[in-house]
Parts: sequence; structure tokens; C-alpha cells
Amino acid sequence: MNDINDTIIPEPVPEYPDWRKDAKTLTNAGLSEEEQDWFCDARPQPAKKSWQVMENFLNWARSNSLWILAFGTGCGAIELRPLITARYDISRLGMQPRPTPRQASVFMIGGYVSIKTLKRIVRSYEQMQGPKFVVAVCSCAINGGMYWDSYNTVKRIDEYIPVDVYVTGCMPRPEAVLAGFSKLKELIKGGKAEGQNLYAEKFDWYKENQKRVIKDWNMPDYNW
Amino acid sequence: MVNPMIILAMFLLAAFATALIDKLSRMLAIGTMYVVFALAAGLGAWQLYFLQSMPDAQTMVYSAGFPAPLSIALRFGVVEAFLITLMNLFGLLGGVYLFKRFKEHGAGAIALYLAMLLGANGLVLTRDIFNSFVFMEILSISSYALIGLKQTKNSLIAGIKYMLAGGLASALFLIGVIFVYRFTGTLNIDTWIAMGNIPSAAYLVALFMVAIGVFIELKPFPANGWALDLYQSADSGLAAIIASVQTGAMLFLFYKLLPLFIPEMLNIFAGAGLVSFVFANLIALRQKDAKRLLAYSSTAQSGLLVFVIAALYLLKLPDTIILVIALGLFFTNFFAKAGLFWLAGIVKQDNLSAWGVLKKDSGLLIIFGVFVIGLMGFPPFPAFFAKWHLVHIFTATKAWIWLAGLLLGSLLEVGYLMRWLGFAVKQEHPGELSKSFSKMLAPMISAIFLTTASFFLIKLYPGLGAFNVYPLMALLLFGLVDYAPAKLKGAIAIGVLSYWAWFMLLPSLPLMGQVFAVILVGGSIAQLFAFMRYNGAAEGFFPFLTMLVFSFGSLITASTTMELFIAWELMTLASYMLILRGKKAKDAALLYIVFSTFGAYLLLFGLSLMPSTYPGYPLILQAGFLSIGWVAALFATGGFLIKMGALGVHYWLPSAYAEADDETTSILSSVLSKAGVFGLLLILMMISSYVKSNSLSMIALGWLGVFTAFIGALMAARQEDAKLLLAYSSMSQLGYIVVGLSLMSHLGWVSALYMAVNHLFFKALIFMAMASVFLRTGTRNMYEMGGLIKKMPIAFISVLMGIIAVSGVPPLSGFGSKWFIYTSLLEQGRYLQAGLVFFSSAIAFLYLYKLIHTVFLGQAKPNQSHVKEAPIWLIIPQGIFIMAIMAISMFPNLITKPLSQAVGNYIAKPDWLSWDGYNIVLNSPALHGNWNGNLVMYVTMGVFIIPLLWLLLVNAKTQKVKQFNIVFAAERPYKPETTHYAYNMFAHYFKALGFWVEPRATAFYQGVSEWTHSISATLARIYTGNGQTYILHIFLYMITLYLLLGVR
Amino acid sequence: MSITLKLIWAFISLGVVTVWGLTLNGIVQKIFARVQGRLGPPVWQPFIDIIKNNAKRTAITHGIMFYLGPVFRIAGGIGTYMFIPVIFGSVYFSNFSMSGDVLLVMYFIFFGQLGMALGAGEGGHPYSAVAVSRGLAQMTAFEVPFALSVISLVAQYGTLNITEIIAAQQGGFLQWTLFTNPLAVIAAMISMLGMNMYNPFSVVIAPQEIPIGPPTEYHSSFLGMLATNRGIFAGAKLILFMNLFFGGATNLFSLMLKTFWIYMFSVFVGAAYPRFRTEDSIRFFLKYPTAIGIISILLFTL
Amino acid sequence: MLVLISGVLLIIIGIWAMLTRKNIIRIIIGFSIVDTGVHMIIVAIGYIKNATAPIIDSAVNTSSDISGAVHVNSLIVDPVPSALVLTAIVIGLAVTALLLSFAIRLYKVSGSLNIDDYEELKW
Repeated sequence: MNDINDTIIPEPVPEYPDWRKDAKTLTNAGLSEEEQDWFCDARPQPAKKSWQVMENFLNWARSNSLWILAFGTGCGAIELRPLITARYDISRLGMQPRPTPRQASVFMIGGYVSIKTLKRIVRSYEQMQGPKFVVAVCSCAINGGMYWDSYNTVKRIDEYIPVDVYVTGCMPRPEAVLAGFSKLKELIKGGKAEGQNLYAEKFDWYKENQKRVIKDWNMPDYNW
Repeated sequence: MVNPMIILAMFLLAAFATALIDKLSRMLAIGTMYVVFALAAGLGAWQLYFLQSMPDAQTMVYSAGFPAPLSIALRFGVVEAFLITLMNLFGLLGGVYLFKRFKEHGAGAIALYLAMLLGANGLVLTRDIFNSFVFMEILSISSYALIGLKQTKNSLIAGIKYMLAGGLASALFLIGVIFVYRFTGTLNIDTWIAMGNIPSAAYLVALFMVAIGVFIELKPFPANGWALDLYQSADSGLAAIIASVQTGAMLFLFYKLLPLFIPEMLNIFAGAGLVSFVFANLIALRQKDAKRLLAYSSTAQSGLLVFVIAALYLLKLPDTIILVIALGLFFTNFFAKAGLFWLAGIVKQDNLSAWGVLKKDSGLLIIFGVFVIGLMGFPPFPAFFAKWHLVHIFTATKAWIWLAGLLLGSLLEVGYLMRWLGFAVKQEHPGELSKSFSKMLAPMISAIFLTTASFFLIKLYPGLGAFNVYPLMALLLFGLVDYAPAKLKGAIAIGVLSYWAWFMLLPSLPLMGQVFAVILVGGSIAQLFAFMRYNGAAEGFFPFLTMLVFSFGSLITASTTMELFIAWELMTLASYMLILRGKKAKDAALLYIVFSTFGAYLLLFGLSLMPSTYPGYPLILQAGFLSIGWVAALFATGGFLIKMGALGVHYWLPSAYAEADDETTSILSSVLSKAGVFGLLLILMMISSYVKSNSLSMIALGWLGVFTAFIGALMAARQEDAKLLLAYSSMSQLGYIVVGLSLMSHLGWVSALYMAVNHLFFKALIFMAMASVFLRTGTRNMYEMGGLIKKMPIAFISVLMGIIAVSGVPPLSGFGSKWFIYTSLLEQGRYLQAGLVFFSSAIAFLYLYKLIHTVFLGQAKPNQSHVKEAPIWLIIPQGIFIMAIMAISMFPNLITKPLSQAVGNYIAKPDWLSWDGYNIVLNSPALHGNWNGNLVMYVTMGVFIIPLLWLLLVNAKTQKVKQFNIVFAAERPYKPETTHYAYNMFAHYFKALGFWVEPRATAFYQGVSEWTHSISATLARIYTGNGQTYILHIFLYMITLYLLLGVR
Repeated sequence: MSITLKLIWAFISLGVVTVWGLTLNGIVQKIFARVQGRLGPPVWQPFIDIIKNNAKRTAITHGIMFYLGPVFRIAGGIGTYMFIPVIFGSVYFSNFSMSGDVLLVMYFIFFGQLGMALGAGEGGHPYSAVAVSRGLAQMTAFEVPFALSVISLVAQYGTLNITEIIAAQQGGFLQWTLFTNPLAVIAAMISMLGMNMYNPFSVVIAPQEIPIGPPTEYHSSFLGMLATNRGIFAGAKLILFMNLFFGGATNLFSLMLKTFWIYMFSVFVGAAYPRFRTEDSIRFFLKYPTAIGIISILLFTL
Repeated sequence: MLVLISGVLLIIIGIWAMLTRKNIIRIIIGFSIVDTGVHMIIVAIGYIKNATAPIIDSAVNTSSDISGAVHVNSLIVDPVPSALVLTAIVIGLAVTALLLSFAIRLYKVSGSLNIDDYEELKW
């Protein structure tokens, strides 16, 4: 059932500009004057971990209570249905879909990410409370897949939000997705799934990437 | 002893001399005329003084030195002297008012005016019927001629109509006189009376013709079209004199003739007078033209007076009583009606809605108010006392139809007069007043005279305590200093009222009275702070506020039914004025006063059925021993329930509460409604000897209360206007009080009083907080607000405390009231009522959440970013009430024990109710239960603080975010308006239960109103404007009365 | 008993009910899963979820009332529990039930709901307010049959005191209100379906429609606190029902047994039925259960 | 008796005129006729058949008693109504005169004597 070969662990992005030097002060630049009052403008900060024994215990709890954000961003989201229903039943692993990003801890990117969807993905991701994890499912989320030369699809999702686990396939079978989640659990238990802190540290870089593809940027820069 | 001939001679001499003097100097002629009036009035006054010192003096004077049949007799008794004084005073005032006319028209006008007054004076004095005819004609002809001075089309044709009608009336009179003469052989009225009844149909017909001749001149409905036109078109100064002096003189003539009439005739005239009173008032209801309205009002009033003297005569009451009552009515009318005509001349606006110009001169506005309120028969004006006694007399003689007619007509009168007052106070109008010293003097002096007389009347009236004067004194004194800054006046008012309440009111009361004193007076004083927020003078608040508070005091201390009623009416008046001060409160205030007056009349009738009380001891003390009949109780209860806004008669409540100024609404809701509770409790105490909890009536009252609570809560839940919501909430809460009172048990009354105290605290608290919100946001629509918690945290805390208390959630005191109500209901086996109470109290959550959510939570609106916390003056009362709520929540014994003790004086505390520390233990055979408010408070604090500490520990670093940082289906919101869930918040609820809140009361009252207006409009059609039709009316009227009389 | 000892026992009893309530929640999830042909999460899953939620590293707040909402909620749960005697005859498990009678308990239930509604309101999310309005509307309706059945108990036993009501039911299961006043129990049990907010009365949290209702904006330790309260509050309500209608419990074991089966009633119904709309559920509660409640009162008064 | 009946008849005619004629002057004439009728009634009431006028002259048979008081032995008409009618006539005249002057003024102001043209003041 578990075919781990389908799973790819992403390499860290090799090079990026020295964002600390180039850091522009983002003050909800995309918003009009009036709208700025309605959005918070605090940057996300990297979170500190507690002492190790405690952190191990908490990581165990986190890995056994993975709440998925029920936001089907692409066709791969169809795989979530067999996962949560009788045949695969991820609830036995302590996982369940949550309708609001506030309460979810795993964001499953379900395939191709159009630029329009990216906007929503970014907002939803930023509204999730840390520690938060991203599982990118389908080839399209890894390299664009069949949308390789599309004008409207992003190719590497981890340039925009940090991804913990990729699951390849077009589409991956539920078993593969399940294997991906198992991998994620391992990573969490090992304390290696720190995408949230990565995002906070490289916030400006991520923002720059996001803004590069999203032309009509009318969102706040800090989607708390 | 003054020879009345002197007066007549003086007038004649002056009238003839005028032509000569006018040649010398016009001013001198006018001056001479004034001197004559002054002298005549002085003679009348002197005669009064003389008769007072020598009561047995001979008052009959014979013109030619022979006794009656051979010469004309004049009488100059007390009544005549009084009337002469009044009339000549009036002649003087009216003369001053007409100064410009006299100056313009010269000797002719002066002579005519003198002749007119001569006629009036003669008519009063003479005891000879033919002489009466002569004076009548002098009076009439001079007034015809004076009318002709204003040569406009309308004035002239009205004059012709008047002359034709007057001529016909005098023709009838004359024929009647000559036939009576044929039977009696004399023209002296006293001799006629002495001859007694002559058993002849022809004689009766002749008498009838004499009477109808006079009666037609008194302008009875519907034979009065000519008079209406006359009043409408004539010069206001002249109309004033005709309405007062001419009517007065004719009335007195009618009064002189009364002893001649057989009972059937008296009956007919009383009935005709009453019909005139009711129907003229009914038609007046839809008048838009001020002078025509006054015309209807005048005819109504003369109808009332005819009715009163005829009816009282029929009841064979002593002359003194008839005269005192009739003069009470007459005196008020005399000044008020003429005063209003004079004002009409100053305002110079036909349309009622244009009377807003009066606002340009607050003095005139006050005068206008005095006249209108006096005319309606509110205390302290003499008409009030007259009506009070009339009602008592009619009740005692079981003259139900007369009573009903009297009250109905009075109610209609209140309707249009108050509408008019509303226009004058509220409607803006750009017009100008035509003011001049001569024109201002007359209304001013009559207003002062009327007020002073009333003031002395209420001060000297036998059996009225000093407390009844306080409200009026407060009104007067604060009215005089109304230009002072609001803060100063507020401080003085609070100081004075506190001193009075603490040192004078409280010590004079039994415990139950003290409870109500705390609620009514204490509650008001605490809220007075809010009125100090106004910058500048804030005219119109403090006179009526202090009047209101003092009238609460006199209500509680009232020892007789009359004191009670006076206090009740003064309270109503003061609250009406306060409501009227609201920006758009014109219609709401009218609705309030009409309903209140209706309630007051029910109450008046109820009170008139009550046995006499012991003056000097507060009713609340006596109530335990007094016992009244169920009819009295029923009507009085009806009156009080209207003030409380019980279901069915709640129609006035929402709009009045909503449109009054915010601070006023707070007082209305939290304090004024408790006055109704006081009254209801009083009535229940008086019937407690034979009505028990399981009586059908009390169960019915209980259901009324429960449904009031239920419908009130449902209605509140569907309002979008915060004040309307709170208004319906008040209605609902008062429903609980009614249920509690209806239980007639110790526990039930304690629960009602506990609820009353609680309602005062939390409703005042919420209203004060909401007042500050309205002040800052400038709107009352809740959906236009939102997120104000960050801008106005204190207001939020107040509302939060308030709604926790309203909803009855422990640990705050609200739960206590719920606990008491349930236990008292269940203890008496009122299970189903308890069930519905529970449902209502659950519905309360709907509107309370709506209130706090849509205003303080949710999305803040961009246009309210400037909003800040309210001024300190609004926060002080909130602080007081929060502390009060906390105190009685923490230590419920502070209030439950005194209440139980107070109730225990009337219904003994049962053994099974006991206090164990703070634990109230109920061990009745029917019900066990307990409540320990103190412990609940501690437990709640404990279970609240521990999780809070945990959360602070775990959640130490929490990012504070802004309003749009919400999960919005991966999108971002674009407008706070569309993101704030507020409008029609409980749509689904009313999809299911909407049929309960269909506006049935509204439909009913609007139907009543439409029908009244339609009838009024239809009736008004008989006045076609055609002079011939009016002549026909007179004939048909005469024939109808004749047929009704049934003389064969 | 000294106040300190009392407090300690109250804490112990609170711990017991929390554990039992959360376990029950776990069992319920398991049962729902089995009904749907799944294995379902482990029974201890609610505990893990609570730990995880409390262990979240970040949290946001919309304001002071938002912050206090869960505190109100859990205070309402604990308070409700504190005012109920848990085990009949046991001085240790009577909590602070001497503070008041069943009326106090019924009204204290609102404490948490009101506070939560306010907190959710300050969250600023329209769905929270929508859900609160649904919840309140439904609450007014289902409280009616419950109140009527409590009134019926008053008519039957002449007391509002919970301990006295339990005492009246002692002496064999035939003395339970269930058998002495079946109509009242039926009304109350139907009303409990509404209180527990399982189907068919789950329109308040309706996850597919208004993402889980009032707690839409709640997360991290706030959510953890709410989840803890689910255990305590469920336990408190079940114990209340057990005390009123099923003879109370004289020991911990019979408490668990009875509360389990009382809970199962609404779980079974919830697993089997679809959802009502708000107005439909209001109409439902105000028709049959209310009528049954009224009849049960009339039977005892006439 | 005849005077009485004719007086009543005059009143009826006068009233008929007042009610049916549209011209104000005619109405005033009707009023005047009513007035005259009333006066006739008054006179008729005081009249006693075969009696003389109430003036103590040769037509009246008088006698004096010892005290000097004069007794009238023959029938005389009641003087009071006659006195009254004089006053009434004066008053009636005044009213008629005023009415006519008003009518003239009215005609000057608005150019019509038809009473139907003056219905502005109503309801």
C-alpha cells in the first residue's frame, strides 16, 4: 500500500538574493489608504521552540493530529475524498479536514496552481497558525506538469510558500498521498518540518516571488 | 353694595360721550374706554368683597323703585359680581388687544365695543326676560357691526350668516317670551320660577322656544355653521370676545332660565350639549385651519357647559355645586379660548402646521402651552377640578352615558389640542409673528392670571397636601432660570431633589413607599447627571425633569385619590413635554399623550368608584386596609396598564421611547414605567381582601403579563433601531412585573418588586450606554454601527453588564429576578405561565445579542473611525448603575430582605421562605428551591479566573490583528458594510414565528384612527358653507329637539 | 467539610468529568465512523487534539472580547457542572450544588453560550454571527420543551432542588422519572437533541455551509479550551439529565453507564438523520415536543 | 285671532323666502317678513277682544275709591306687549339695516349677491 518511491523531499532552494539587504518595507503596499486601516501590518516572526523533551512530545501530538485545510486548489483535491471516506479513512491517523485555515495545520496543494489560485493559497497559508505544513500533490505542483508552458500557472510552488512534502504523479493514487502524509509525520516527529519559520525568515523573498507573478496585487502583505 | 345700574349707566354714558371725546383726541377716547372697563371690573370686585363680608346683603335691585313685576329687576350677587369682574377685565384686555383697530376706526368702533360689553354686562345682571332680549340684541348688533369693520368677503358673508341666525334665534326667543308672558302675566324670571310649573303643553312649548332661542345662540352642533364661519373669518380680537364674553353672557342667561325647565327639557338640553361637545370635538380632530379648529373647540366648550349645567340641574344638585363646577370649566375656557384666539391674531397663520413660528418667541410658546393644557383640563387648572367632580357626580348617580360622553369628548379634545401643541413646538416655519405690545399684553396677562389662579387653587384646595405643589413650583422656578447653563441647573436639581428625597420624602413613607421612592426618585436623580452633558442651557429639560421627579414624590405620598390623580396627571404632562423635546417626536408624543389621557380617564373613572380615604396618610400605607370594588379595580388597572405598555395598549410605547431624547428615554423606560407598577400594586393591595392568586381575574392578568413579555421580546428581536429594540424590551420586562404582581402572593410581589428594581438598574444602564453611542455615531440603526467596542469600551462594558442582567444569566442580579419569578409562579401552580415566561426570557437572548453584536462587535464602519468615548456626564450614571448591579448581585440580601419586609406588611411572609446567610431557601409544600447569589458569584469568579490565567499563560504571545484579518473563504473582504452580519439578523426566526408579530395592534389603532377621521370628515360635510343651509340646520335642529321633547 | 477540601474535591470531580466527557466524545467519533463504514480515530484522539491545539506556536486575537470568549465558554461549562450534584449521596461529588437549584443550572448554561457568542462576534467573521443567530434561534426553541419538562417535574415532585429530585427517584428503576413521568422525559430528550447539536439540529456549525460556525476564527489554545469545554459541558449536561430523569447515580460506575446511554440516544439519532433548516427545527421544537411537555404538565395538575 | 294666524303665516312665508331665495337681498326681505310676523304675534297676544287701548282717557271707564286709588272698570288691552313690540321693531329695524349694509358691502367687494357664491368657509 505504501509506495514511498512516489514521494520526493524537496531540496532547499539553492540560491536567493540577500533579502535582508534588499528588504523593502512592506506596508500593505497593494492597498489603498483607507483599506490599510483594516489590515494588520505586523510581519510574521520566526517562532522559538520550547525545550527539547517537551518539543518532542508536542511534535508527537502534532503529527498525530494533522488537520487538513479543506481547500481543493486543483484537480488533485479529488484524492482527498477517498482518503477521508471508508476505503482509506485517514481519520484513523488522527487526520481530519477542517473548513477554516485558522484551525488547520496541513495545507494540501492539490495540483496545478494557477496564478489566481496562488493569491488565495498565499492568503490561506498565511492565515494558518504555526506550526503549519504544506504537502504538494501532483506533478503540476512540482514543476508545472502538463501546464509547463502555461502563461497562467506557477511551476514551482515552493518559490511562493515553503513545501514540506511533494507527492508526484498525475494524479497520485490515494496510497501515494497517504505515504506523503506518513512522510510528513516522520518529518514532524523529527523536528524537521519548520516551513513556518522558513517562511517568516525569508518573508521578503517569498513576497517578492509572489508579487512577481501576481500582477494585480490588491491584497495585504500580511495576511494574519 | 354697588348699584349695578351705575355700571350700565357708565357704559352708556361712555358710549355716547365717545363720539365727543374722539373729536378731542382719539387716544383720550380709547383711554376713557379702558377706564370704564377698569372701573366696571373694579366695581364687580368691590361687590365681591362686599358680599364676602356681608353674605346676607340684599342683592336684588329694582330699576324704577318698584318691586319686580312692575319694574325691571337686576341682581348683583356673588356669581354676577364674579362674572362682571371677569367680563370687564376681559373687555379691557380685549380692548387693549384691539387698540390698533380702535385707533384706525375711531369713535364708532369704540362705541360699538362699549355697547357690546354693555350688552354682556346687562345680560348678566338683569332678571327680566324681555330686558334680557334687549341686552342680547345690543350685544348681538354691536358685534355684528364690529364684524363689519373688517370688510373682507369672508368676514362680510360670515356676518350675514351670523345676523340671519341671530335674528332667527331672537325671533324664536321673542315668540317664546310673549307666550310665556301670556301664561304668567309677567316678564320677571324670578316670578316665573316662583309660579312653579304650569301644567300646559302650550306653556311648555313657549318655554321651549325661549330656551331654544338662547340655546341656538350658544352654537350647538350641528346648528352652528354660522358661528364657525364667524370665528374663522372675524378679527381674532373680536372672535376672542365673542367666544368668551358673548358665550359667557348667553350661558348665564341659559343658567337663569334653568329652574323653569321640566326634567325632560333639561334632559334634552343636557343631551344636546353633550352631543355638541363630542361631535364638535370630533370634527375639530381633522381641522387644519387654526381658527376654524378654535371655532369647533369653542362650540364644543359651550356645548360642554350647557351640558354640565343642565345635567347637574337635572340631578338636583345644590346651586353652589353647579356654579362651582361650571365656573371652574368656564373660568379656564374663558381665558384659554380667548387667549388662543388672541394668539391666532399674533401668529397670523391659518394652517396649524405653520404654528411653528411661535417658536421664535419662547414666551408666547409658553403662553400657548398654558392655554392648551388648561383647556384640556389638566391639573392644576380649574377645569381639572371641575371635571374631577363631574366624573364623581356622574359616577355617584350612575349617569354612565353622560360620563362616557364627557370623557370621550375630552379625549378627542386632547387629541387635537395636543396635535396643535406638537406643531407649535416641533414644526419649523419661516414665517414671522405680528407682535406688538398691545397685542401681547392680553394673552400674557390672561396666561399669568390663569396660572396664578390655578396655582392658588391647588395650594388652597381643601385636602391637597403640600407635595402636590412641589412639581408646579419646580416647573415655575426652573422655568425661570432656564437660561442658565445646563451643568449648573443639573447640579442644583440634583442637590435639591436629593435633599428633598432624603429629608422630606423618605421619612414620611412606610417601607413600601420608600422602596418606590428609591426606584422612582432615586433612579431619576442618578440619571439627571446625564442631562448635564449638554453645553449651554439645554432649555426645556430641567423644568420638566424636576417637575417629573417631584410628581413621582407626590404620587407615592398621595393620601387621597385626588392627590394620586393630580400627581399622575402632572407626571404625564411632564413626561409628555420631555418626550416632545425629541427631534422628531411630534407624532410619538401625541400618541403618548392620547394613550396616557385615555388611561388617565380610565383611572379617573376607577378612582371615582373608590371609597374615601384618610387624608394625611399615604395611600400606600392605607392600601392594606382599604377595599374597593372590582369595577373600580378593573378600570384603574386598565389605566395603569396603559402606562406600563401592556400588550394591546402598548402601541404608544415604541415610538415614544424611540423619538424622545436619549436620556429622556432612559428615564421613561427605567423609571416612569414603574409609576404604573406602583399604581397597579396599589390597586392589587386594595382588592387583596377578596381576590386571591387563583382568582380568574388574576390568572387572566397573569396571562396578559406573560403575553406582554412574550410579544414584547419577539418584537424587540426584529427591530433594527436600537431604541425601538430597547423599548420593546422594556415592554417585555414590564410583562414579567405584571405576572409577578398578578400572583397576589408574598413571593410574587417580592419577585415583581425585585424585577422592578433590577429593571431600573439595567435598563437605565443600557440606555445610558446606548445614549452615548447614539451621541457619538449620530444614528440609531444598529446595522449602521459595528465594532464600537474598541472605540467605546466603557459603553460596551455597560451594555455587557446590562444584557447579562437582562437575560438573567447568573451571577448578576438578573438571575435573581428570574429565579423569583419562576419560583413564585411554580409555587402557585402557574405552570404554563412559567413555561411561556421561560420562552420569552430565552427570546431575550436574541435581541440582546443583536444589540450588543451589531453595535459593539463585528466590523467597524469607516465613517465611525472618529468615534470616541462619551462625555463623563453619561458615564457617571453608568458607573452608579454598574455599582448598584454588582452590589445587589454580590449581596442579594441588600435588596431581597427589605423587599420581603415591605411586602410582608401587606401579605405576611410565609414560614417556608427563609434566609440562611445569603442563601434564600424556599420550603413550601408545593415547591422547594434555593438560591445563594453570593456563592454563585464566588464560584463564577473562580471558574472564570482559572481558565483566564491558563489562557494568558499558554497564549502569552498573541498577535493583535485588524478587523479584516479574517478567514474569508481565502478571499479578502472589501467593505465592512457587507461583512457585518446585522440587518434582519433573525430572518429565519421570523420565518417560523413571524405570525406572532404581525402588527395587529398597529392595524387596530390605525383602523380606529382612520374611522375616527372618516367620521369626522363625513360629519364636517354638513357645514356646506351655504348660509341658507345653515338656516335650514337651525330649523331642523329646533324641530328635532322639539320632537325629542315629545310635548303634545 | 472545609472550603479547601471542598475545592480540592471539586477539582477532582472536574478532572473526572473532563476525562469522561472527552472520552465520550472520542467514542462518539468512533461510532460515527463505524456508522459510515470507517475505522475512525482512536478514542483518545480528542486529548491529542487538545494538546496539539494548546501547543500551537502562534495565535492571533481580534480583541479583548474575542480573547475572553473561550474563557466565558469554559467558565460556563465548569460552572454548570459545579452547580450540579454529581453522585447522589456523596459529599465529595456534590460540587457547589448548594448554591442553587435546577433553575440556576438552566440559566448558567447560557453563561458560556452568551460569552462565546460575544467572542465570536468580535471575531468579525460574518459566518460566526450567522451561526450565533442560528444557534440562539434554535436555542430559544429547544429550551421550551426542556423547560416544560422541568416544570412538569416540579409539578410531580414539588421541588426544584436537584438532589431532592434524585432522592425522589430512588428505590428501583421503576421510580425513575423515565417511568413515572414518561412524557416529560420524551420532551426533554428531544430537546437534548437540539442541545447537543448533532443532526438533525446541526445547522449551527454546518461545516459545509458556514465553516463550523461560531468558532470559525478560533484556533490554537482558544480552540483547545473550547474542545476541553466540549468534554466538560457534555458531561455536565448528561449528568443533569441523568439526575433529573434517570434516577441519578450513586457511584461513578453507574454514572458512566447512564450518561453513556443517554448520550448514545442523541448520537444514534444524529448518525441517522439529515439536517433541518433553522426555521424547520424551530417549528419542530415548538410543535410536538412542546405539546408533549404541556400534556405532561397537565397530567400532573389536573 | 286673525292677527295671530296672519302673523304665523307671515313667519312661514318669511322663512320660506329665506330658505329658497338665492339673492341675499331677498333673503333679507324674508327675514324682515319673519320679523313682522313675530311683531304681529306679540301684538295679537296682548289684544283682548272689545277692549280699548291701554291709555287712561275718556274711552276707559274708571272709578276712584276712598283712598284715591284708581280702578279701571272696563276692558283694556294688555299694554306690555304693545310696549314690547315697539322695542322689537326698533331692534328688527337695526338688524335689517345692518344686514342690508353688509349685503351692499359684500356686493362691492365681490360683485355678487347670490348666496351660493359664498361657500368658501366650510367643513
